[in-house]
Amino acid sequence: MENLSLLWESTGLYNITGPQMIMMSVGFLLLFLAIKKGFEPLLLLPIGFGAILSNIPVAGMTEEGGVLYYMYGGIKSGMFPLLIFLGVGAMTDFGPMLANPKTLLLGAAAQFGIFGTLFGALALNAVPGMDFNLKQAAAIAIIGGADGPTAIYVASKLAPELLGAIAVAAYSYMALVPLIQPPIMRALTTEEERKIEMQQLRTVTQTEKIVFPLMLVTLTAFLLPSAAPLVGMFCMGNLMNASGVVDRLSKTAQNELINIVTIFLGLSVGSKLSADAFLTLETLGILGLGAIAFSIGTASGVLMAKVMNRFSSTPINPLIGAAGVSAVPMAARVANKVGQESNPYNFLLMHAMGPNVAGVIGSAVAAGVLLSLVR
Amino acid sequence: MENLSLLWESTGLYNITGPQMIMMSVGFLLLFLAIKKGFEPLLLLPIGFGAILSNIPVAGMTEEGGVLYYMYGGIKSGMFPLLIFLGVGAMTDFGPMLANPKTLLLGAAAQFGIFGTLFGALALNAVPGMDFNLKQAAAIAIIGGADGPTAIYVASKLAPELLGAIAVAAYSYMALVPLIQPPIMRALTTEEERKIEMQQLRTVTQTEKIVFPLMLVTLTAFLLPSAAPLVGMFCMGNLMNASGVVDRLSKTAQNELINIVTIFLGLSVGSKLSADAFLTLETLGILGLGAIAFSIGTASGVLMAKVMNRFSSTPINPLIGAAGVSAVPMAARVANKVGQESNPYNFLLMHAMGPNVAGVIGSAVAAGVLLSLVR
Amino acid sequence: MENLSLLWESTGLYNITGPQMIMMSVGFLLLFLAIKKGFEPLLLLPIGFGAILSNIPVAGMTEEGGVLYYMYGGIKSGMFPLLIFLGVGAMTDFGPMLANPKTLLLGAAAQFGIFGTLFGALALNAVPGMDFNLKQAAAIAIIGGADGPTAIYVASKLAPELLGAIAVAAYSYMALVPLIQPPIMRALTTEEERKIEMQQLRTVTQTEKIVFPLMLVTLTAFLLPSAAPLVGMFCMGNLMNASGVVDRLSKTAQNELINIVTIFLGLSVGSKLSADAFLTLETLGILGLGAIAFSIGTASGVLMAKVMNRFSSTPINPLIGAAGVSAVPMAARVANKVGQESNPYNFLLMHAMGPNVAGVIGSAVAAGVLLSLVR
Amino acid sequence: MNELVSSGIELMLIGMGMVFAFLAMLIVAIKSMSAAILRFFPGLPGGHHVGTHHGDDLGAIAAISAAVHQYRKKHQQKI
Amino acid sequence: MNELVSSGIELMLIGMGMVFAFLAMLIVAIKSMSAAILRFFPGLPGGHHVGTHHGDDLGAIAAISAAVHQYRKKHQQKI
Amino acid sequence: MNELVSSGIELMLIGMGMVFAFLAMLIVAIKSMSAAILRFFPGLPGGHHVGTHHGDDLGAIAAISAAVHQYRKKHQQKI
Ligand code: NA
Ligand code: NA
Ligand code: NA
Repeated sequence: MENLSLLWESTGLYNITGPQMIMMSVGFLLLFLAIKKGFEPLLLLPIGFGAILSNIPVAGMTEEGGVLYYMYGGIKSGMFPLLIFLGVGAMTDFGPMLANPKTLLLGAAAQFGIFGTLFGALALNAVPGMDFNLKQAAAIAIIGGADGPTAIYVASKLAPELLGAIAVAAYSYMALVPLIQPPIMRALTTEEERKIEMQQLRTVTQTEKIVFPLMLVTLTAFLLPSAAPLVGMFCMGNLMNASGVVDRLSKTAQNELINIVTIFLGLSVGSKLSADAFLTLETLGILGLGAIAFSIGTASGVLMAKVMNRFSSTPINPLIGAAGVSAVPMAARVANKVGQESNPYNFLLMHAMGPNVAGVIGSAVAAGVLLSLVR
Repeated sequence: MENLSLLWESTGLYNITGPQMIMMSVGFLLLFLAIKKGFEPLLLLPIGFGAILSNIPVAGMTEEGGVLYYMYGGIKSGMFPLLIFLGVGAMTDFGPMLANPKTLLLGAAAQFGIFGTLFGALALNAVPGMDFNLKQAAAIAIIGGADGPTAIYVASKLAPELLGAIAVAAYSYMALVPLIQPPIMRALTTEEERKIEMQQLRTVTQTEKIVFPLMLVTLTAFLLPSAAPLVGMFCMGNLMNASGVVDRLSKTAQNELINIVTIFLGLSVGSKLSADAFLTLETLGILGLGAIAFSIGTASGVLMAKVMNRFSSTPINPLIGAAGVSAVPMAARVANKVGQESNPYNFLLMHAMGPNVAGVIGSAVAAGVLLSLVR
Repeated sequence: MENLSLLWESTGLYNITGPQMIMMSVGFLLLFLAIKKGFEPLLLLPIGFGAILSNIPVAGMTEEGGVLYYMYGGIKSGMFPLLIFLGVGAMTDFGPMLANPKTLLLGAAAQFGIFGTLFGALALNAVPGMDFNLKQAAAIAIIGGADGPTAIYVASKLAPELLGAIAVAAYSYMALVPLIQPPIMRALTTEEERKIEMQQLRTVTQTEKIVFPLMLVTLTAFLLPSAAPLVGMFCMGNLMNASGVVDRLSKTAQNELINIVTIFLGLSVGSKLSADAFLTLETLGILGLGAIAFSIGTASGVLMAKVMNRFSSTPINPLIGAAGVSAVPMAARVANKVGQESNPYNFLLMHAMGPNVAGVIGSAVAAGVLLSLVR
Repeated sequence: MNELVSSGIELMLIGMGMVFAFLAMLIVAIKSMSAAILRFFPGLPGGHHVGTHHGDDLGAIAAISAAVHQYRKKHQQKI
Repeated sequence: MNELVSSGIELMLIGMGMVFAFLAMLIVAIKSMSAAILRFFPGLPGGHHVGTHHGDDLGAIAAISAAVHQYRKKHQQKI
Repeated sequence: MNELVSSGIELMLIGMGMVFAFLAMLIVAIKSMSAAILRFFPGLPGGHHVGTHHGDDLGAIAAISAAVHQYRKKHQQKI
C-alpha cells in the first residue's frame, strides 16, 4: 500500500509542472518542424528530443548523474561545436571563393546582421520586461551569423543561460532562409539586376586550396586570436580534405565523427531548453531579433553587391550578396533560384558559393571580435 | 643485480594471486564461448578480454589512472548502455507490433520472469552463505528481462558490485535462448496449438511508425519517469530511423557509434569481473537465478498467449508468447523454428517480432518500477 | 577608443612571442613534410596543425578550458595510444610470423635500437647543456621502437614534458625509413647475401591466428605485466579480427575509431609542442638520438639475421632483419625493395612481414621493461 | 528476512501490475492512433521511405551499365 | 542603459570595421597567393586529386569486367 | 652521472635480455601451439574466413549479373 502511493508519487503525472509540459510541447513542435516541415532535421530532431527528455520530471536527466548533464560538458568545453566545425571545414570547397576573391566583401557586409542585431538587442531593453546585458546581446546577435556551431560556441561562452533559445532560433531561421530571403532580395533589386549573368569562374589549383586554410589560420592567429579555435578547427578540416593525403581522416570527420557529435550536440542543446530558461519574455525577444538579424544580413549583402557592381569591371549579380549570411548551402541555392525566376538560364549557384563560404569566415571573425571585446 | 630482482618482483608470476588466475580463466572461458560456441560474441568477446586484462597483476588497468578505470565511467554515468539503446532503437522495426498491438500483452506477461526471480532471489537468502539485499535482488532479477543494456543500466544503479556477474549471466542466457526455451515451449503447448497459423499482418504506415515512439516516450514521462532515460533513448533512436529525415544520424547510431560503445562497454563490464566480486557463492546464485528467470519468462509468455487465445477472435499461436522475453531477435527465431517443427509451412517470425520488441518495452518498464521503488 | 586599444591588445601581433612564432613555423614545417613530402601524413598533419593552434597567443587552446587541454586527457590516461593499438592490432596479420616463428628473433635484435639509444642519451649528458635524467633517456630511447603509439604511451608516462619532441621524432624517422635504412642494409650485407631467396611460407590456420593473441597476452601477463596495457589492447584488436565473429567491431576499430582517435591524438601531441618545451638543446639531442636509434635498430636486425643464417637450416635473407625495427609496413617494403635491386625476382615482402610485426611485440616488451624498471 | 520476502511479494504484485497497466494503455493508445491516422492521414505505407543508399545503388547501376556498354563496344570493334 | 547603447554602437563600428578589414586583407592575401602559385607552381587544377574511393572504383570496374567476361564466356558456351 | 651511465648499461643488459627471453619463449610457445593445432585441429587454413564484405561481394555479383542479363535482353529485343 505504502509502495503503491510511493509509485504514484514517482509518476510524472504527480510531479510534472505546467512549464515542463509546455517545454515538452515545444520539443514536440521542434520535432514536427524537423520531420514534417524539413526544418534542419539533423539538428532540430535531436534538439527537440532533448527538450522532451530534459523536461521529464523525476528522471533528472539534466541533473548531476544524468546522461544529458554529462553530454553538456561537450558544449561547455567547446568540444562539440569545434568538432562540427572540423567536419564542416572538411566538407567546404573554397574553390569558388578563391576564383573570385572579391566576393569575400559580400560575406563581410552580411555580418551587419550580427552587429545591427546587437544594437537592436540593447535597444530592446527599453521594452519593459526585457533586460539583456552586453554579453547576452552579443550572444543573441550571433544568430545573425547564420552558422549553428558558431552561434552555439559563442553563446556557450557569453550567455549559456540563453543557449537553448539561441540555438533553436539559429537553426529555425536557417531553415526559414528560403522564406525570409527572397522578398528582401526582390525588394532591393531591379529585374535588370537579377538578370545579370556572371563570368564563368576559373579553375582553382589544388595548391591554392591547400595554401588558403593555412593563410587563413595564420591571419587569424595574428589579428584575431580569439577566433582561432573556431577558424582553426575549420581550417584543419579544410586542409585535411584539400591536401588529399589524409582522406581517411577527412572522410571520418565529414561522416561518422560529425554525425556522432551532432547527436550529442543536439541532445545537449535540448538539455538547456528548460522551462525557467526558455519560458521568458526574453525568448520572444530572441526569436524576434533572430528574424531581424537574418533580414539585415540579407539586405546588407545585397546592397553591398550593388555598391560593388558600380566599381567592379566584371558584373556581379546582387542576388549572390544574400548568400553572404552563410547558412551554407541553402542561401546559395536561394540566390540561384531567385535568379532563375528572372532568367532561367542564369546559373548563379557556383557564384553564390563564394560569398556563402565567405560568410562562414565572416561570422567566425565577428564571433572573435565579440569574444575578445565583450566581457 | 638489484634491477634483476626488481624485474622479477615486477613479473606477473611473482604477483599473481590464485583468484586472479581463476578470473583470467573465466575470461578465457567467455572468449571460448564467444568464438567457438557463438555465444553473443559482440558482447562476450570484449567482456571476456576485459576480464583477462583487469585481472593481470601489477598492470593496474582497473585502478585510478588505468584505462579500464576511465572506461568504466561510461557505465557509471549510464552513457554506454543508453547509447547502445539509442542504436538498438534505430534498428528496431515496431511495424509487426503496431499491426497487432495485442501482442504487447505477451511482452508484458514475460516480465514475470523478472519479478518471479526477484522473489526467488530474496527466498534464496534462506540458503546459508547467500545474502542478497533488496537492491541486489532487483538487479539480479532484471536478467529476466533478457535485455543486455537494460540489465547493465539497472545493475550499475542498484548493485554495481554485481554488475560483472549480472552482465555475464544476462548475455550468456541470451545466447542460450535456443536451448532454454524450446523444451519449455513444447511442454506447455499441444501439437495442435503449435500448428496454429496466424493471419497475415497488415502493412503499417510510416506515420504510425513516427508517432509511436513519441507516444511511448510521452506515456513513459507521465507514468513512469524513472524509465525515461532507457525508453527515451530507445525512442529517439527509433524516431531517427522511422522519420527518414536524419538517415545519416540513424545509420551512424546503428553502426559506428554502437560498435564503438560496444567495445568500450564490454571492456568496462569485464573490468568489474574481479576475483573478489565474482568468486563468491552469490555468483552461483546469480547464474542459477538467471536460468530460472529466463524459464519463468518463457513460460509466462506462452501461458499468456494461451489465455489470450480463449478470448481472441483471431487465433494466436502460443509459441510467439515465448518471444515476449525479448532477446531480440533470437527468441522470435526460436518461436518460428519450434513452430515449423509442427507445421513446416507456418511462418511465425513476423508474428513473433511483435511480442519480441514489446518485451524490450516491458523490461524497460519493469526496470523503471524497480528503479523507483527499490532504494 | 578604449575598445579599439582593447582590440589591438587582444591581437596576436601584440601578444605573440618569438618562440611562439618559431613553434608555429615548426608546425608549418611538419605540415609541409606531411603534405608535400608524404611523411606519415595521418599523424604529422594533425600534429603540425596542433602545433600551430597551441602556439596561437591569447586563444589559450592548451590552457584549462581550452579544447586542446581537454583532448590531452586522452593521452594522459593512455586512452588514445591504446585505442590506436587496438585498431593496429585488428589490422595486423600475424600469419607470416606464425609461419616462420624464428623471425621473432629479428624483431628482438632490432630492439637494441632502443637500449643502445638509452645508453647514448645518458652518455650525451657529458655535452654541456644536455641534461637527461633516466626517465627522460628511457622515453627518448623508445623512439628506436619505431612504433608511434608505443612511443607516445611510454613518453606520456615517463617524461610528458618531452612528449611533443619524441612523437615528432618518432613519426618523422618512421617516414624516413626508406632513406635511413638502405645504406645501412647495403653496408652490412654482401651482394650474395642480398640475393638469398627464401622458402615459401606455409599457410597458417585460422585456429593458430586465434590462439596466438591469447598466448601472447597470457605470456605478457605472467612475465611482463607492465607491458600488458599495450600488448593487451593490441591482442584484443588482433583477436577481434582473427576470430571473425565480431567483424563489425573489428572494422570499426580499424576505421572510424582509429581515425577519430588519430585526429585527437595528433592534435593532443601538437598541444605539447610549446616553445618552452620544444625550443631547447634537448630537442636537438632527441632528434639526433632518434636517427641513431633507427640506425642501430636496423643494423642489429641485419646482423642478427646474418648470425641466424649460420645456424639455420633454411636460408634467411639478412635484409629482412632490418624490418625488425617495426615501422609497419614501411620497413618490410624497404627490405623487399633493396632485395629486388640485387635480385629482381626475389619477393621478400611476406618474409619481412614476420620480423616487422615481431618488432611491434619487441618494442612493447621493451616498453614494459622500461616502465617497470625506470622510476 | 521475512520482511524482505513480503516486500518481494509486494514488489512483484505492483511491478507486474504496472507492466500490464502500462502496456495495456499502450495497446489502447496504439489502436486509437492507428485508427486516427488511417482515417485522417492514410498516406504511404511504411518501410518504403527512400534510404541514403538509394543514390549509391543508382550510381552502381549506372556504373554497371556503362561498363557493360563499354565492353560491348570494344567487343564489337574487335569483331 | 544609455551607456549600454553607446557601447553597442561602438561595438558595431569596431566589429564591422574588423570584419571588413580582416576579409579585405584576406582578399589581398588570396590574390597574392594565387598570383604567386599560378606563376611559380602552375601544377594541376584542384578537385581532381585522387580520392580514396578511386581504388574502390577500379576494383569495382575490374569486378564488373570480370563478371561481364564470365557472362560472355558462359553465354558462348551455350551457343 | 657516472652512476647514471652504469644504470644505463645495466638497463641495456636487462632490457635486451628480457626482450630476447620473451620473444624466444614466444617462439617455443608458437611452435608448440602450431604443432598441437596442426595435429589435433587441422581445420581450415587462415585468411579465408568469411568476412562481412563477402556478402556484399555476392550481392554485387548478383547485381552485376542481373544488370548484364537485363542488358542482353534489351539488346536482343532491339535486334
Ligand atoms: Na555567416
Ligand atoms: Na524483455
Ligand atoms: Na619496434
